Amino acid sequence: MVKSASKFLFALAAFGFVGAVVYGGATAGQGFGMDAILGPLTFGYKGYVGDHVGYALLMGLAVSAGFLGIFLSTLRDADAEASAQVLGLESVPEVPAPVRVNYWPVIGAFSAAAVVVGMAVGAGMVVLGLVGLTVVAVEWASRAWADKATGDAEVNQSIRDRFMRPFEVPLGSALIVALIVLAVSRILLAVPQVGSYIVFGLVPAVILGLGALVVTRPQISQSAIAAMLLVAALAVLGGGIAAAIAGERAHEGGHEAGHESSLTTITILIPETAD
Amino acid sequence: MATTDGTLALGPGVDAPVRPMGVFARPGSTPGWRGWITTVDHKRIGIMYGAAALFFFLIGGVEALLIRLQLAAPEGKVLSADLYNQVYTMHGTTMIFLVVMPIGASFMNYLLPLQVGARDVAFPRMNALSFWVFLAGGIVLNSAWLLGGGADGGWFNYAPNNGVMFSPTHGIDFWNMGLIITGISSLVGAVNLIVTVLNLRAPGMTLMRMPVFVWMSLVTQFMLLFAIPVLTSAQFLLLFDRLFGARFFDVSQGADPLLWQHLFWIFGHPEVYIMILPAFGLISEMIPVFARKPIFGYPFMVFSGIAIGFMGWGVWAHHMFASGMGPISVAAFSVATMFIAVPTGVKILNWLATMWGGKLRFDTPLLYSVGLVTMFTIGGLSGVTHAVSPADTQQTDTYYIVAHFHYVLFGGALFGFVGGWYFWWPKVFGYKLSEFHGKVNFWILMVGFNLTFGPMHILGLQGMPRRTYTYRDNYGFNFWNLVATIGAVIIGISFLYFFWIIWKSWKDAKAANAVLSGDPWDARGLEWMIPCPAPAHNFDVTPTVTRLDDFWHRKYAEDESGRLIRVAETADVSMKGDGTGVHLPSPSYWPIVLASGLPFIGWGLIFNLWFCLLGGLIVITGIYGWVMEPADDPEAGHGHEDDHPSDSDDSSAAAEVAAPEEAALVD
Amino acid sequence: MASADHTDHGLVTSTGVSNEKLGMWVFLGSECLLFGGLISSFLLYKNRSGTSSLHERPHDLYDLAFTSISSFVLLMSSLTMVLAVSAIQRGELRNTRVWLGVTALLGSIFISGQVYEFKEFLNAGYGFTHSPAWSAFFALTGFHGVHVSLGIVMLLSAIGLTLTGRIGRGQAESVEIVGLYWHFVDVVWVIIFTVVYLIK
Amino acid sequence: MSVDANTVTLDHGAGAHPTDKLFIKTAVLLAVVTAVEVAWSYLPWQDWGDSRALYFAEVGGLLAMMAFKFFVVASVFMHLKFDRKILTGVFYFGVVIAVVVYLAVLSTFHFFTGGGSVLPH
Amino acid sequence: MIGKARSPLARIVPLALGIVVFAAGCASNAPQDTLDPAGPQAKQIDNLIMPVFGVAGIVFVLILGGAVWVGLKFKAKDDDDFNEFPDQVHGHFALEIGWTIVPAVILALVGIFTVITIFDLAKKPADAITVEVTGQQWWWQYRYDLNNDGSFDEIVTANDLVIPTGRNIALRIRSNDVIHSWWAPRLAGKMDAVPGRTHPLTIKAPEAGEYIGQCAEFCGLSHAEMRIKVVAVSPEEFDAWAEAQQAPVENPTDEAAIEGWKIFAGTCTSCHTVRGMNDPGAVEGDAGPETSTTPFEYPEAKNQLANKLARQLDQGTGLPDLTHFMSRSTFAGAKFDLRKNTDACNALGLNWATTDDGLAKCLNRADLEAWLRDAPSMKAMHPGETMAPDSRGMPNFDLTEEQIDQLVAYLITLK
Ligand code: HEA
Ligand code: HEA
Ligand code: HEC
Ligand code: CUA
Ligand SMILES: [Cu+2]
Repeated sequence: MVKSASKFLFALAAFGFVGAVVYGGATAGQGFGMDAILGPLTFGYKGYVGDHVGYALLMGLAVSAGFLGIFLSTLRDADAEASAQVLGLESVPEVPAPVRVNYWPVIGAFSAAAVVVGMAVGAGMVVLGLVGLTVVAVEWASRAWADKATGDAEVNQSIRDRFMRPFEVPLGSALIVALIVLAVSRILLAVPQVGSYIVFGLVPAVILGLGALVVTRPQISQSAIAAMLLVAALAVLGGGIAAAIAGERAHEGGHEAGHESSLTTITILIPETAD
Repeated sequence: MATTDGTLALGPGVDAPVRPMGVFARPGSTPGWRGWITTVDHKRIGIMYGAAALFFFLIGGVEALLIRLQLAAPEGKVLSADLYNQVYTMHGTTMIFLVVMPIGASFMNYLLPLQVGARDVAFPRMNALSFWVFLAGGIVLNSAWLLGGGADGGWFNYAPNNGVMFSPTHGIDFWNMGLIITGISSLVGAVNLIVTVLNLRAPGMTLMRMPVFVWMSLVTQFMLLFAIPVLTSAQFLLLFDRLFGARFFDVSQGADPLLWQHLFWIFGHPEVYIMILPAFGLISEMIPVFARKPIFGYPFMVFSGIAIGFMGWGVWAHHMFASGMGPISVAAFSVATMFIAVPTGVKILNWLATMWGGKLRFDTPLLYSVGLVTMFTIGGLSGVTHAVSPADTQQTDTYYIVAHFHYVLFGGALFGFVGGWYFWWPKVFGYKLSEFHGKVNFWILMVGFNLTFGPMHILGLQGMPRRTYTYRDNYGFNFWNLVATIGAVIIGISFLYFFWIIWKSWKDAKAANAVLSGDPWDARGLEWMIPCPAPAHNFDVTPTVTRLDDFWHRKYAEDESGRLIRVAETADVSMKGDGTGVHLPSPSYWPIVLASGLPFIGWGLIFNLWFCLLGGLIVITGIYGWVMEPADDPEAGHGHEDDHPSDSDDSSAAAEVAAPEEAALVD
Repeated sequence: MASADHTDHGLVTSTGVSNEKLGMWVFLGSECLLFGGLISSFLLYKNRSGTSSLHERPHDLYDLAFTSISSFVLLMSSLTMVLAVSAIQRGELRNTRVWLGVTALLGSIFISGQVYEFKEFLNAGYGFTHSPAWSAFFALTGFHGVHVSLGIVMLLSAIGLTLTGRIGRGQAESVEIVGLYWHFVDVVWVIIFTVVYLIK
Repeated sequence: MSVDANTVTLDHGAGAHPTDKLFIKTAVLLAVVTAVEVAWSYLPWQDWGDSRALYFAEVGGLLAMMAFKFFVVASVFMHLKFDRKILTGVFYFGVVIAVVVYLAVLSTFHFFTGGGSVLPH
Repeated sequence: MIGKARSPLARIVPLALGIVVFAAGCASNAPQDTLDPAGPQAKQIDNLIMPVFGVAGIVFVLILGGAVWVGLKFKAKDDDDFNEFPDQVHGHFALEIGWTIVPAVILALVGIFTVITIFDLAKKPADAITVEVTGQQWWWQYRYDLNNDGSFDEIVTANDLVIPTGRNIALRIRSNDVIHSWWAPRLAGKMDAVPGRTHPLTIKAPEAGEYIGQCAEFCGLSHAEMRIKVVAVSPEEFDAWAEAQQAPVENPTDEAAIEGWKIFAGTCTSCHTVRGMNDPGAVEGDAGPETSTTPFEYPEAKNQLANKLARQLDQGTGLPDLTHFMSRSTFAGAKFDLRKNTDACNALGLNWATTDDGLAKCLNRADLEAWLRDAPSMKAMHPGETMAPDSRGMPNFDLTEEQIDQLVAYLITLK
């Protein structure tokens, strides 16, 4: 059953899709023709797609919104009215408005701002903004849907979790790893070689030490640990950004000339036994 | 903490709808095609493996017929050189990876839990996963035909001919991706079945009380477990070379093409035993039934199987006798190869000894079993002549080799499998295949088979190289090639006949509407203790095993004079199939979801990395959806709490093994 | 959360080991062959660094001091992993999370080091496509890196699951199994470190 | 790896549970061996001549330490020592096959006799 | 029920035996027959394998015969009572040990002779002529080092391998692209040509004659048409041939041939070599081509993959050297006859093209012209549309009939 929420999502999907095709075709620089349409339609298999990043993001929006839409409309029982029908109730059960705070609009606004600012500053920021917008769209939509599912906020939360956790947990974990790796490797690249040893040796030692500390001191509170993590995260990220801005260290005159056996090719002669 | 499976309240005083989690509930046992897609029942999965393999067999068979048509006469014009190369490559690849291996998997899936007395395999969802992943791999491999042409480098695809420089179309990429994916399937299956055999045996079933088929399957799965990653590593190197410009096989930068050959054959040779051992196991089950004697020398059968499994790792380079490894390596591998004939010979002779002195009832399964014993011996003997490496430099890459491996693969593996179909068909589908037609079919197949592949010995020794799309008029090749083509058509007809037999027997059985006993052959294994077709829950109570061929010994025992007499009616020692309260693992969507992501990753690597992203997302969803899936269908109303370990696969099957056990032994 | 142990389900297996654990070990046996293939490809190719004017071999460019530190880091992560396992076996969820987190962090540091090393080689002009030696080097260490990264994601997921209550003392074995994978990856590095880095 | 004890009720590792202390000690041991390994590789082997024996000492020493570390991690950290023997069986089965097979491959390339040049000429 | 006479194996045995018997007595006109060895190396292999075939034959008869016999002897009668059981034998230890050991002993014997033969065949031959054999898609090139001094003499041929009888020839087998396998069954077993490696193979032809073979490792599109012909001649004839091969070519005098020469220099030399060829441009309007002495400068042939690799691997060039084209009997990977395959023409031997008469009678002009007209239609190749760097094979140049005639007129001067 297609209700208003899914209608909205389908519209969003259509918008994303058309947007992707137009954008992909327009940036392909192929003029207007069959290729310009075929390319984006076939994911670039036949014909051309211009700017891949924007295209993929729009397509991603379309796919995820479409998926959510289908998902919503198959879930008749997620909808109070539908449930009522199924159960043969006279009146639609009351669905109280959600009570939780919703941060997504704020993040959405920031992302949108990033896109706008990015237009002026650089592609990296646009991408960041678009990623943010996509995440917001998906999260918000799923939450909006889940919040209306039943009257019980806790249950709603669990429904949302069942659906979103499979994405959030792995992608979130991957994101964390990627951020740490990027930041730390940037720091290593920026500091002088000896410094890299120090950083590389010290950071794990600190982590290990703090871990041991927390474990041996059960009195350290949850919030203290959180604060520690926050500080560490800020340090790593800050260091990473600073290092990225500073750029890589100058190359120390390259490596020593290396060995001189310029082996041109390796030809293997099979040994024959002597007579 | 919120429980994820709690009933959703619709508001005060409203009952929960029937499916509280909508599509996110774990599916219940659904009838129809949905039931098949979400099934985790090892029996259904076994059937699907078999059906898919038969389908691919038709494809591979049509490719074979094209080969034979092209070669029926000199200077054939049926296929171009280019197309011929694709057709024979895909023929070999399809037959090996999408026919023989999955038929083996089909038998193992169906029979292993039954023969060890288990409720299901150790990881039922992973079992479903390995089937769907296999199917995905087969689809990726064959999608090449629609997306620009098949692989054209031969089934072992030697470097550097498999590089983009020499094979610029995407055929080999499909081959590579397809086989990496089927490799994942084999690996998952291997882990699953090994754990099943090691861990889920019924009480009393010690290792040396396991049926020979279980043993051979265990050896096979261990070989797969260790062989597949070797192929995968080689294929990753190739993938990096072809798609990302690595230099693993770039000779101009110093690479050595023999690396590929070694890696391939380290996989490739164990692979040939992976293909034959399940068939060996099957006939070891069938021959005693029709000889009405126990298998001769059970421990020798077991240990020779294990020996083959071990020795199979030490002979791979016999495929490279002409590759210039140098005399020392050649000599070592030559001798090692010969000795693998010893354990194999033990098997052959023990089968004959089992028949010796027996009361042979030549039903179709026995015909096929004897067919295997004899035809495989022919192939094995030509194998030994290859092992004589100086002679192999004359034989290698000729039709003499083609003759060898069709004798062992078709005359060995496939004969065993077809016999197995006749034998276990009633257990699986509840009706017997026609005995009369089965026998006629056997003889047609036998004649066709020998007409096709027998002459290839001669052709090879006369110097006809394999993998050639054409040959010359005046080289003495014409006559035998024509004979081989005629033989191939006869094989084709015999398989059409086989399909007809299935249909006919089914119709007759439906018309007769009789209920088949659970033990139509008066057989020996535990699987015959339950009704035909096997009920979803396998055993009403988990049997307790006291010796090899336990079921047989419940029916028969020796009297004072040492003669075997019947001590119980079959029906009395069989299970009725009406067990209740047996809790089965719930079906699941996630295996097929996860598997469906893989082709996109494969195609994505070839065409456009964005597809990979899509495929990756599907896979991740699949994995985490799987992990977070409740262990049971909420409707099942099963009492125990659902906090199953989440990072690992379901232990449900294992848990459920704790079904009622037989209280007392029968005798 | 109920501390349901497997035995509460009456789980019985023929070997006395749970299916999951046996399965993981069987799988690790198979991984040996995968890494073996890559390691021997590297050994075969390690001196074949191409015909262009840039023909230094991987071991001409190693920064041994750096790699030694990274080996230590990974080794220590094995320790913290095993501490996490024994913590959860004792039912100390908080400590489990801490040790899992430390393990994940150490793993991430290791990967950062690898990225750094790769970047240094790239800066020196040696990439994945340079020559057989370099292809083999990147393929081997990269494969290992991917394994470590997957391990980290598994660790973080495990932390997440302890937070939502899906992993508790009763599921100690799940953590142990993740740990097996982690140690295996460590053990592979033990080999890579010696065979690839230390032996010239 | 034959396990004839049938249907054993599951327990978490036969034998006593290892303590954290053991793990820490093990880690220290491993760290020390790693340090020795690194130091070993920094020794001025070339200055001591280029005899075969020396070469074997250098490489052999490294390989021995590597094998030791492998074994210790597997036995202690991975609990093989405390767990059922079947686990040791399936794992080392793979290890042994891998080692044997790949060594054979390398020797067909004359890797150990000069072709791939691990040995000094 | 199936009748008695139709026991499982009654039909197979005669059939299979027939096959073996037939295989042993080789077919008459099979030029690649492995069971008709001529050279000592091939004979040694044959001597090794024949007894093994014998052993295999015996086992074959025993097992298949045994199976048939057991099947017949112990087949249940229609009126048998299946509740009457045969003896329930579970095994027989001594017997089983026996049939473990006996095959092992047999195989050990086979193994010993096999190993001896392996090392025997791998021996480095004394006093051999060294020939470098280079496989490429899809033809073979041969370079000679007559006196074994490690540097090649100016003898570069294709398709036909000319060797003296009674002398060991040490082949050095290499490849310029993918793996091929050099195989002349009546002389020796196969040896793979693996790029980047050099593999030895010794052959020796006791008698003059032609020994036919074929590339035996799948090497891509035209693997089926990568043929081999070993031409064994008496040592005297060989010496004369070798000397002639090292002589430089003469400039053509015939008018059509001069035109052909020009086309050749313009079109063909980007790939093919004619050693000693002069620059037709430098002699334009001069006294006559025969006085020209300006050596021709070859454009760099970088458009073919084989050439690129050949240069990198420092081995024979990647395209057929046409200097003494007319001394060959085949062309295009020995797919086509250059000298007509008639008894009379074959009798002319290596020198068939040295006389006008021989040329007129024996030149397979039709195929040669067809080759120049459209080579890719004559043999499956990847010439590459724009002579791309990975092209392999000879393209179609859209030559006119006149140009083709002129080219042939030139080619026949390359004696
Ligand atoms: C089911 C698959 C299977 C099986 C079981 C075998 C079994 C054997 N194979 Fe085969 N083989 C293949 C499938 C198989 N092979 C394939 C597909 C290829 C080609 C790959 C390709 O190139 O595409 C191949 C190729 C192949 C080659 C390489 C040929 C070449 O390319 O040059 C060799 C060389 O030694 C060989 C040998 C053997 C041997 C010695 C056995 C032994 O195991 C056989 C043992 C059995 C017997 C010997 C019979 C019974 C024994 C007795 C009755 C005892 C008494 C016997 C004696 C005393 C001799 N095989
Ligand atoms: C299990 C494996 C298996 C099986 C069953 C077969 C079955 C057959 N093979 Fe197979 N073959 C291989 C494995 C197998 N092959 C391998 C590994 C190679 C090497 C590839 C390589 O070199 O890379 C090979 C190569 C190969 C070649 C050599 C090609 C070459 O080197 O150039 C030939 C040539 O005759 C051949 C023929 C056949 C034939 C006629 C059958 C027949 O038995 C097929 C019979 C099946 C059918 C006929 C289909 C079923 C029936 C129908 C579809 C009904 C319709 C039919 C009619 C109307 C008649 N095969
Ligand atoms: C792009 C490269 C190229 C050019 C240009 C070229 N050829 Fe060829 N030619 C080849 C190749 C490659 C072969 C070998 C084909 C094979 O046998 O597979 C060949 C074979 C031949 C042969 C047979 C040689 C032998 O001994 O087998 C002749 C004759 C020949 N070419 C003549 C010519 C003539 C005349 C021209 C000019 C019109 C020409 N070729 C131009 C690439 C070329
Ligand atoms: Cu060259 Cu086949
Ligand atoms: Cu083999």
